[in-house]
Amino acid sequence: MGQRIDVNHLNIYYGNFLAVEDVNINIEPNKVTAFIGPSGCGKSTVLRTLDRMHEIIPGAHVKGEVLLEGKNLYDKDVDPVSVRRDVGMVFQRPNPFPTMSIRENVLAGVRLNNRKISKSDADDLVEWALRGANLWNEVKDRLDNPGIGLSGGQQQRLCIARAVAVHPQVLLMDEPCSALDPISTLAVEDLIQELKGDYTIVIVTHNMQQAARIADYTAFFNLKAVGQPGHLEYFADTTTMFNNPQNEEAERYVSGRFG
Amino acid sequence: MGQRIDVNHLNIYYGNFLAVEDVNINIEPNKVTAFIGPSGCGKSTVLRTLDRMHEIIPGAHVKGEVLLEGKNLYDKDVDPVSVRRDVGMVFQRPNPFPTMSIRENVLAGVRLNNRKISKSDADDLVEWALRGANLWNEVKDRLDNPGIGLSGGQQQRLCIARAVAVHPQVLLMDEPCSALDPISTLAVEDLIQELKGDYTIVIVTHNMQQAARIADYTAFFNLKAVGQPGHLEYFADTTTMFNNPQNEEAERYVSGRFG
Amino acid sequence: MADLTQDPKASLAGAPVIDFDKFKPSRSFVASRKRKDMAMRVLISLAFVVACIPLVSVLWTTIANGVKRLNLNFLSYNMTGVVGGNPTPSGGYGGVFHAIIGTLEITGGAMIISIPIGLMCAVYLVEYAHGGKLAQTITLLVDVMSGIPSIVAGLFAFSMFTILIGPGSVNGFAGSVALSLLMLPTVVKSSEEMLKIVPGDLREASYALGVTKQRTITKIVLRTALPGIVSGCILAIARVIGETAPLIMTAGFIVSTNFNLFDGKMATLPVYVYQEYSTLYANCAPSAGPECVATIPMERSWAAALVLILIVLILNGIGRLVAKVFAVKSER
Amino acid sequence: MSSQDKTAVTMPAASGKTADKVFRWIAYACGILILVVLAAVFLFLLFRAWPLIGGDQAANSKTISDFTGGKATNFWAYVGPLLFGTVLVSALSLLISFFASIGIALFISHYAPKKLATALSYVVDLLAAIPSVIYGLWGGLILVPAIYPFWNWVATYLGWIPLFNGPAANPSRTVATVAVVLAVMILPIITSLSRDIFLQTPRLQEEAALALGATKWEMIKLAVIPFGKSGVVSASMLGLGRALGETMAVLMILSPGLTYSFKLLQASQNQTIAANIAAQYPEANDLGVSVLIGTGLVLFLITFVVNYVARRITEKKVA
Amino acid sequence: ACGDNTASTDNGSSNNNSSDTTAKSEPISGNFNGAGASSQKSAVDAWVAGFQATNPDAKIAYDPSGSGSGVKTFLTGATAWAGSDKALADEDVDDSKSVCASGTAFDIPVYISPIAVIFNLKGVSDAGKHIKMDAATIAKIFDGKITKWNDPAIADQNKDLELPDLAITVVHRSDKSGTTQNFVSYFKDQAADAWSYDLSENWPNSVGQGAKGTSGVVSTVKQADGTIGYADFSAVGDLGTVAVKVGDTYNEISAEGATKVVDASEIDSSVKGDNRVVVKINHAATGEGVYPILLVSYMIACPEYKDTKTAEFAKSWLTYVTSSEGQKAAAAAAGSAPLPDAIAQKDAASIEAIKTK
Ligand SMILES: Nc1ncnc2c1ncn2[C@@H]1O[C@H](COP(=O)(O)OP(=O)(O)OP(=O)(O)O)[C@@H](O)[C@H]1O
Ligand SMILES: Nc1ncnc2c1ncn2[C@@H]1O[C@H](COP(=O)(O)OP(=O)(O)OP(=O)(O)O)[C@@H](O)[C@H]1O
Ligand SMILES: [Mg+2]
Ligand SMILES: [Mg+2]
Ligand SMILES: O=P([O-])([O-])[O-]
Repeated sequence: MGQRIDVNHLNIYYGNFLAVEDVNINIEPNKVTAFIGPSGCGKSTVLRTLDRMHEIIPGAHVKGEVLLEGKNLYDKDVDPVSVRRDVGMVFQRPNPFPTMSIRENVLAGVRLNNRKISKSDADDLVEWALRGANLWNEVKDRLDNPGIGLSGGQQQRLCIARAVAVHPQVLLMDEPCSALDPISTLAVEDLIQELKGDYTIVIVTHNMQQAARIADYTAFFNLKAVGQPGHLEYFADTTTMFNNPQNEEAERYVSGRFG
Repeated sequence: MGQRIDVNHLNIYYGNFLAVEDVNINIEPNKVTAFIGPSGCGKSTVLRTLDRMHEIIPGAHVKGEVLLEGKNLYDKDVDPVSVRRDVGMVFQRPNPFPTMSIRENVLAGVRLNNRKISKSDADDLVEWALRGANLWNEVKDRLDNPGIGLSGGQQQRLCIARAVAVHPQVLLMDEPCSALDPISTLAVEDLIQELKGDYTIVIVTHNMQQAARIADYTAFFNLKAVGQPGHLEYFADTTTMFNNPQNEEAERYVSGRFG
Repeated sequence: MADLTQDPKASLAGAPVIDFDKFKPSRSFVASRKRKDMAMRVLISLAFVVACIPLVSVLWTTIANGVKRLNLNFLSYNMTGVVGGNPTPSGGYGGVFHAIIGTLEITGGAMIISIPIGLMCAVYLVEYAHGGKLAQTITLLVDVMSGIPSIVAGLFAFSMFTILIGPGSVNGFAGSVALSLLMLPTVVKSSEEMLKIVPGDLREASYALGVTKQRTITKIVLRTALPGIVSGCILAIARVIGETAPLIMTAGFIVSTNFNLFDGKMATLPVYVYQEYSTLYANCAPSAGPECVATIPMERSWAAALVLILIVLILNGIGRLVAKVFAVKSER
Repeated sequence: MSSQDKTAVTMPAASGKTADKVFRWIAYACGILILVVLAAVFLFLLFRAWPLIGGDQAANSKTISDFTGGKATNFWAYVGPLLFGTVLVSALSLLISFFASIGIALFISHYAPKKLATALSYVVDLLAAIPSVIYGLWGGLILVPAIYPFWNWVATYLGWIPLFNGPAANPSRTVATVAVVLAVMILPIITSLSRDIFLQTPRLQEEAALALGATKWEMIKLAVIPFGKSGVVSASMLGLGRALGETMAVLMILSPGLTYSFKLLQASQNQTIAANIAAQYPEANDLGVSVLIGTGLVLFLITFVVNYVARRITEKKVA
Repeated sequence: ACGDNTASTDNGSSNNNSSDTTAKSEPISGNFNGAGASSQKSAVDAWVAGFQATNPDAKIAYDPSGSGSGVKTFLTGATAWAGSDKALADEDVDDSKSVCASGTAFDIPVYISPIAVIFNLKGVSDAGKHIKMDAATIAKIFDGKITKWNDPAIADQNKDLELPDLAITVVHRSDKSGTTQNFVSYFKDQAADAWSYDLSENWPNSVGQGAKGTSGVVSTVKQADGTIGYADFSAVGDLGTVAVKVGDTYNEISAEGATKVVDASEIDSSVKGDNRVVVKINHAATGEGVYPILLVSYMIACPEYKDTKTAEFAKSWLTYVTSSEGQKAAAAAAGSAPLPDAIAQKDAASIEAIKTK
């Protein structure tokens, strides 16, 4: 089951540069939350703080709290490695491990955690994850082929399968469809709808229609000017956001759209 | 003034692979013609045959005719280099020359062709082209700054200015807005509307809304299956295409869209 | 499209039920992973520290032994009239002026031969050949060529000049030929890499403006790749500037300054270092005063080695500077 | 938009067409030249070594016997131990430097703080350019006496391994010491290239690994190493090539011998082709030079084959 | 040219011939090359300096590339003279016909240097003491037959020394070398029973360690306790040297000792070609201070050159080199032994044969 995330007074820095300012947001479990906003407003940056991927960039750090079911991820005693095990992530461009087969790609995360997996357990897990990622039927006959040989949309679903195979509580997705063609996009959107039964999903998208189609809640980030920190401008359930936003900037952005 | 293009029975190959089959299309002068269609159907490929950019890819060649004001571009005695001077092109990702200033970028087409041009003529040309590309006011004070230092949308307009500065009759644009944020997209779309007074414009876009907004005519390309050649499925004026297409596939594509 | 929009539930229907506890890492395993991570961190840092010892020792030895005799006099005089361990009229003990000239001229010659050829070869590979059979062969052979032992290059240049010019022909240029053979693959490889990373966009942009291929290459591609090409060439020069064996064979050794690359022997710094090392001791007559230094050859040897390192350093500096000046301004 | 076209630009017809052609041909010729050069190296060497094959065999065997003090009388018996020594020394040095290089490269690319990494990169590049004659000086004068106690310890405690059979030669002008010096020499080369490759690991791959909950080392195993493997192999080949052909350092340190011996800690066991050429060349007569060029040809062919095979292997891996 | 240290050294040692006033009718000018034996390098440096003092416009370059290479180069006509640690071979004499305008090349001794048997032994060499040995003992050590420093063969001759029970590490040249040939020819003559190998410039056995060049041998000997090697006297530095048994006494190394041996040696009259002065070193020479291990190094020239300028140079150059002035300069710069008068006269006669008109 998904877990809830509460972000409190989060300031996010790249070195000395304050990239995102004072974010407060409550992300509901088993719902899809979309982050939208103009380029550079910090959507990706915020997303990456939710599984402590932000800090792998040299000099990057945060101030504030991110509570996963009440436990602050940024507490001293929390190991980022285990956070990332609980919070999965899917990236803008599909990134299967190029040297691994489809099967090995799915198992990559699991093998890190537990080296002694029986073959049959592994088989079951691969099937489960690939079915979950809506990819099973397409690849079941060639699990030992390299993952890199798949089409873009298939690769992206493979990456989702790889992420869910570790059985995280939360799934973060940073523009997972922006490199995909419409048909693949549809497949991934369907998948997201389905996955929210099991996971809390946060998705960054440039595409407002996509947000409108798949998200339960939408967060609109904005920035005053280039070089200024971004901030969370408005957060609402998706219907409100797109039909009746109570925020002028959001209204302008949502209606004046042409992306 | 723009020139008309007539494409007759054009088959386009990458090596032995027939990428696009039997295209027949008449592109009206001083109008905007949009190419739409699913990924891989050959929109870009067709576009690039219109200024013989296709053949710079090793092994790529065409069969059939492309008539520019009645003269076949693919006649033996036609020098592709001079064709490209008559037919300008703007690419998906803005690509100003990184080693050049804004001014030099605009003049690149002239300078690189080793043509002598006096300083005052050059100044005039730069101003004219940048005004034409709707960029003059934003950059007039920093013409000697590197072109790469502009924002994405500005860069794309700079590339349009660069293309315009060579005085082409036709302007080809391959998804010129797909890498831009909404605000920059608006600026470029405005520009296109304005430019069609002087040029024949052909634009490839993934975005049907964009086609609907800016094009006079729309060509819908399709492909039967991956690996099959693409073809021109339906060509009509834009209103017909989006409101009342006389082609089933086009209808499905235009209505079932989710880009 | 139809098969892709199939009912997703159907796809999960046959899915096996998974007991995820099975895959949960045991606590000890988590700890052992952490330990392993730490161990590797330590090991890698240790590898670094251990490897640093000899490398630092090499540098330190050269600097410590080299500074003793490194002065202006040493840089501005050659070895003519240097007898035993006695000082010369100028108050020094001989110097490396002639060897610096030789090194610069011979390496310069090698540059003039190999940089245009290497660069054009890279242009051919990247811009014209498009991975054809010939290009593959050339790429492979360039790789293989980078393994040519320097002494073989020396033998080659020596044999070539013997056969073409006649026996006993020793000149700086033969050294240049030997060195250019060693430089060529590095130049080709690095230029090739640099040309490859010039975005295809830029070429297309240029072609689309109606620019010919030749001008596109010279004015856009090469210009954009210039900083990288320069650093690559500097690297190639650094690679050959310290070659000794092929130069002993081809350029020989003299004590006076020879400015003519094409005629007569030429001293070079590495050969000088080696010659002085071979001399080891200078003789001081029993009657000689304290100004006669018996250990002067080794001291000169170290000082010349240091000069060589300094030249490499300066070259690197120049390379960086040039790269910076011509750098593509990419900051937004 | 101002439709008035103020610029008077005349278009020269088909300008640059010949320049285009000429340029193309120059590029082509330079490409071909590489093949010609390699062929020329081979042919010139073969030509000069010809008396070995086509010349007076009695004179040949006398020359060779003169070189070896009567230990060998035909070319193959002469070049055999030399080849063995060459391969032994360079393989050892590669073995020593390989892991250290990877370690340093990883340290610079993934562990060291950015500032330190930049500084280290610069130092490594500088070290890669240090002339081998300096490594020779350092090895012969500093390392040889300094390393003897260590070899002595090895011979005493690990002497039961045939490789380390004692007693360790003192001064230790042995294969083991030379291998260490060559390892130090090629270390910066391999490091520098490997570092460049590791730095190129796609961020996306690294992040994919980390996002799955990998530790840093696991991330390196999952993303960095697979990506860098073929590059590291070719870097090592370059290092091996350098070691195979290294002349001065070996010449100035090794006490040579002409045997097929693995006794790394004993003196006068092996000699390398390159050092042998340099040692014998000054005093060799015409026939002697032919013999030496013959050994050089063998060295050339060996490096050629080693590199060729290695490239083929890495090529396949990449594809 | 640029960077030259113009005047020759005129301070310190004894080679004071810096006589700007020396009345030489016609100073030599031009560029002249020589190449050959590395052993002569230091001496040639001094000779060049001395020669240029009177012929400031003569530019002389010497490449110490090795005797073999020097002779090879000379026979191509690229050099005016060659330096060599051994006399010309018969083929070389034949070959020289094509280089010399007439006649065949000849060699004359110009440089005599004692070869030291050097060693490094704690408590002995660092205390400045010598070890005494006879020819057979040295030969046996270098043949690996005597392996310990306290071997009775050594100890018996050195009752005054505490010799340790330490293995002897022999250090020999690994490259082809005139020094080696001259060194072992001493064994052949004086300890034939203990030395069975053929005379050669390559070290014949695989005892001990080989090192490249004199410098290699010296630095190797320096690096460990218990080493013994041989090297040109000028390169000995502070290492210990063996006092060699001559007759009934043990003589320490000295330049004069080597001169005396040459003085007592015959000229080999059986050699092919004219004007040649080849010394048959008499290792059996006895007398006070005689030191029998030595190297005689030659210069090789043509009796007639294709170019008169070169001929004039060669004549003037060799004359200077073999003059007592020249020999003194070499002694100061390289620690070599001066040519005995008898040899110098023979040299002069040969040099006189060079035709300059
Ligand atoms: N690695 C980095 N180092 C320094 N600054 C960064 C880095 N990555 C992003 N930034 C800065 O942080 C801010 C937010 O960037 P971010 O990528 O989160 O925006 P975004 O909303 O995801 O934009 P996009 O829609 O283009 O992906 C921007 O000002 C950006 O320049
Ligand atoms: N350089 C190339 N070499 C070989 N085949 C190519 C090349 N470029 C494109 N193709 C093939 O030609 C067909 C048409 O591609 P094209 O890029 O024109 O499609 P498109 O409609 O522009 O797609 P997109 O919307 O993704 O840009 C595709 O099957 C593609 O795989
Ligand atoms: Mg982003
Ligand atoms: Mg396209
Ligand atoms: O002068 P050498 O022949 O002993 O090198």
